[in-house]
Amino acid sequence: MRALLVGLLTVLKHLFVRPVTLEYPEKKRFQSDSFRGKPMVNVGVNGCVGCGVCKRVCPSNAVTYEKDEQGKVISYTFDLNKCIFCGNCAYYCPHGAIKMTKEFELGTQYKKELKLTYKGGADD
Amino acid sequence: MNIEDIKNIVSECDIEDNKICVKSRIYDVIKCLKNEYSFKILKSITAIDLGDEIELLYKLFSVEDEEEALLSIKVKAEAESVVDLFDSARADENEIYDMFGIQFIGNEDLKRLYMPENWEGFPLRKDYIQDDTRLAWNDDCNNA
Amino acid sequence: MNYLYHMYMEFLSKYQLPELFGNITFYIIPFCIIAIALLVVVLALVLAERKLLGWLTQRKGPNRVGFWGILQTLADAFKLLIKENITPSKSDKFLFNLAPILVFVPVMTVLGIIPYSSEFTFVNTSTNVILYLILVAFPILSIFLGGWASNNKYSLIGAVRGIAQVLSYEVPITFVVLSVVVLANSMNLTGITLAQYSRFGLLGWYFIPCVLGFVIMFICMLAELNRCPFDLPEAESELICGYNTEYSGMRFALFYLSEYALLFVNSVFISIMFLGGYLSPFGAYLSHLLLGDTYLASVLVYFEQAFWLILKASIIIFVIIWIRATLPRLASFDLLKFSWAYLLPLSIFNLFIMVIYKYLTGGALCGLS
Amino acid sequence: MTTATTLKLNLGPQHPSTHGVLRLILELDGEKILSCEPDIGYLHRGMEKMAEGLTYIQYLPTVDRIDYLAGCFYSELLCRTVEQALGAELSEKVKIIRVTLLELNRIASHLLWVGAFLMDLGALSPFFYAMREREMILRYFEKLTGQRMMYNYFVFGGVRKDIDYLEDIEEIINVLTKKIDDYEKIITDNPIFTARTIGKGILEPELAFNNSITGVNLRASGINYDLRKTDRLYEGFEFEPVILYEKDSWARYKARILELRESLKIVEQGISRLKAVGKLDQKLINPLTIKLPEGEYYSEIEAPRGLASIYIMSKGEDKPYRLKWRTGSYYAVNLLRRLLVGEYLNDAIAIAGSLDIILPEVDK
Repeated sequence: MRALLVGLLTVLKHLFVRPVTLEYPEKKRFQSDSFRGKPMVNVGVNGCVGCGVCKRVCPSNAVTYEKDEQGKVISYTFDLNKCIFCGNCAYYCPHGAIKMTKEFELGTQYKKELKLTYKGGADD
Repeated sequence: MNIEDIKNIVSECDIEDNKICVKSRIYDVIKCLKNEYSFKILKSITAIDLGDEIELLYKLFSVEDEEEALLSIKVKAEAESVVDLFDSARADENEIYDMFGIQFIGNEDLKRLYMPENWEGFPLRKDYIQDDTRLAWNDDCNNA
Repeated sequence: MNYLYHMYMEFLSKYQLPELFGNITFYIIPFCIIAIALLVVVLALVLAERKLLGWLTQRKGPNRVGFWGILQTLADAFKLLIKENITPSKSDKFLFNLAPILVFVPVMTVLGIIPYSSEFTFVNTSTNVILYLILVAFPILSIFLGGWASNNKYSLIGAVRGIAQVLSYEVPITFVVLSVVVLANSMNLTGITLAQYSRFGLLGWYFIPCVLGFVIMFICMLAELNRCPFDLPEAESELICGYNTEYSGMRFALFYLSEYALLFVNSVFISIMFLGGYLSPFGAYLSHLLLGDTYLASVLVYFEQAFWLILKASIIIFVIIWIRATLPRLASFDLLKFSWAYLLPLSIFNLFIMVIYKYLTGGALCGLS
Repeated sequence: MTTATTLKLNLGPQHPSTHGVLRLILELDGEKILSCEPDIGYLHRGMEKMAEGLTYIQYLPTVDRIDYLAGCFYSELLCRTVEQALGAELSEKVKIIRVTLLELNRIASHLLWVGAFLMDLGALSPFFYAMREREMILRYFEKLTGQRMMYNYFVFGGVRKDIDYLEDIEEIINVLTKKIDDYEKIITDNPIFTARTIGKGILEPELAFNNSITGVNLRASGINYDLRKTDRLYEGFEFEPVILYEKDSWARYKARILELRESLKIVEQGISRLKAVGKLDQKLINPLTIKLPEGEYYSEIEAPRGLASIYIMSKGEDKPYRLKWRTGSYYAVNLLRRLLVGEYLNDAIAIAGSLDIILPEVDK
């Protein structure tokens, strides 16, 4: 009987503590800098050189890129349908061209929008 | 544990690395190990497709002596079931049946576990056709 | 009620309206008001429960619809109304449709016999305690009907559990009510309320002499309401949703509504039995204390009485929700054992004690001799 | 066999208390269970088949998903096997980091279990309290590794980056020691809880051996078998394996609560040792050239849900020839067949809950 009351009082104690939930769309929760969200790649100067390491470490074949005649990468595509956000590509990229951004709200209506294509040329 | 005792049961028995390879009568060997050497836990049964035959690895464990015994047998399509000795073998054998298609004689509850009941083929076999279109996650599916 | 009735009749006769019209409207109009008020109370109760459960578990509870989530339950109710009513194809369609209606009728009826204030009871028969006991045990019938007619195994198990539970917990309730009847020397809810009146306010209430009965009554009430820790008929983690697994839309809303209405009615009843009903805890009413012997005070006192009743009921409801947040569910066997092996003997013992108490503290005063 | 007097109840795969997609086909007489037939496979992802098509570094991120509540353990297993096969030695700091994170992960996993078990029994608030504390741990993991559950933090030969935010772990320890007291106040001596757990679902050691039950469930049956004692990774850490002799659901609950405290101790030791050692020095194995020498490799670890082990057969290629996981929950599901017979339906839920079954681990 005593244990019952102790339990009840322990629960009652929480009535006077601030709630810990966040109202999601208005208040975003804390995100660390190392969060692995939507991947981003720098195609262009000081960026991807097309060495193919990312392709070899990706578990789900989510990475594709195209090269022009000179062997320069012109477009780089992440297929988010396949991506499991493991961060292997960013970690093993020898040139630091790939970054995992903090963006995580990636839901879309169409599958083709989940193909992230980064194109070089415009930046350089 | 003494290898001689096992040799008494099955004559054809040799030791490779740390595993005891037997050619037949695995049930009797395991029974002996369980009853006389207190190997009371069957940690797992692993099946490996070696191409022409399938190797079954029985990992037995004795809590009292903290000792492990690794038994190996090579089978074609049928094997002796050890369900009478270990309940846990029911789960293992079922999984092996599902993935390798080995019939365990003595285990009557064999059914498709992970795969659908009408599935053809046994996925972990090396001769299993990998590019099965029924489950393919290719770009055509993506765009559809 | 007589006082109000005569006022109303006088008012009508001024305008030459027939007496029959007065007789009908005098009962029907307030009852409609009460029924609508009940719906509001139920919606508020659901919101209160969700809010309280939220706070007790360090969450916020509903806070999106309306200011501070006030309209959340209204929105939920509206959603339920416009949803499709699904009838399982192999169910007993007649009984399946009948059960939710049947559950609501006794709940609405029982509202009529509750004395909200000294002048505000619709059916003030001399034995309305018995009427109450019968009506409040009635919803289990529709729970059983609904559970059986659903043709769902979870529903069936839930319904069977419900029947077993209510049957075993009705008996101790009866004995406890009997002891209160002995104490009050009345089988009328107004009479029981008035018998608890004393100059010292809450010291006269029956929860002081009859504390054992109060506790038993409270526990049995939890069981009868299918509330935690006795929520076996609708045990979520075992039976999905128990007897109303298959119900959807409006029919589910009726079950839900009646569940909370019963919660309200039961807490009002236990307040009447043990917490002095509409009596003020200070002995004298606040409106009399503050406004003196004015006409305004004599009108306000009715509202004050209703306020006290609702307040007492709210405290009971709070405790119920608090318990729900804390306790795990009983096992089905322990549940029955608990009632028959502990509560029933205790309630009989309680009745025995109360009879002796009544004899020693001057039962003669109340006209027994 | 269903006769006219028995009821066949299909519990799951969508059911509030089967923790995922476990399906139990029960045969009931009234509420008494006559037979129980678990049906699994609703969450099968082919982890073993997948391994045969991926290189080791490609496979590594996916093994976190075998048990989403304790992903660290499985990446540790794979990393460990590959390291052993290639003869790589871990530096002191890497070992301490791994132990600390493994134990933190174990705490998070057990916390969720405490909440979910009480939810099965019908108590509401412990679930939210446990989730609240677990959130602190997950937040720490996110800070360190970048994700809340799929850490992918251990790599072959070390860890991805140096451990940081040690003060966060200290806070977790401080808060948790208080909060576990709170759980115990609410739960442990509660008469309803004890009535539902003491003497229910008794797992005799013989039955446990026979069903290959390991981990906390076995230790709650009075068998002193904790792999961490013999694990080389845990060298230098002092802790006592939790052994209880009651054998029932209550013992399994209590054992997990005690193990929470024990794990906190290990984490505490880990932190103090981490502060003592210097910067991270590790020799990572080049992931692109990993080729395990021909042979068979086996390693095992004490995961929150019992013994987890991995078997790799390599033919000297960059992909395993055969990879087999052994997970604790798989055998716990098989045990239900024996343990639930003769129990009542609502006890059965409590017993199944007390075994801590996680379906992704079962289905692999």
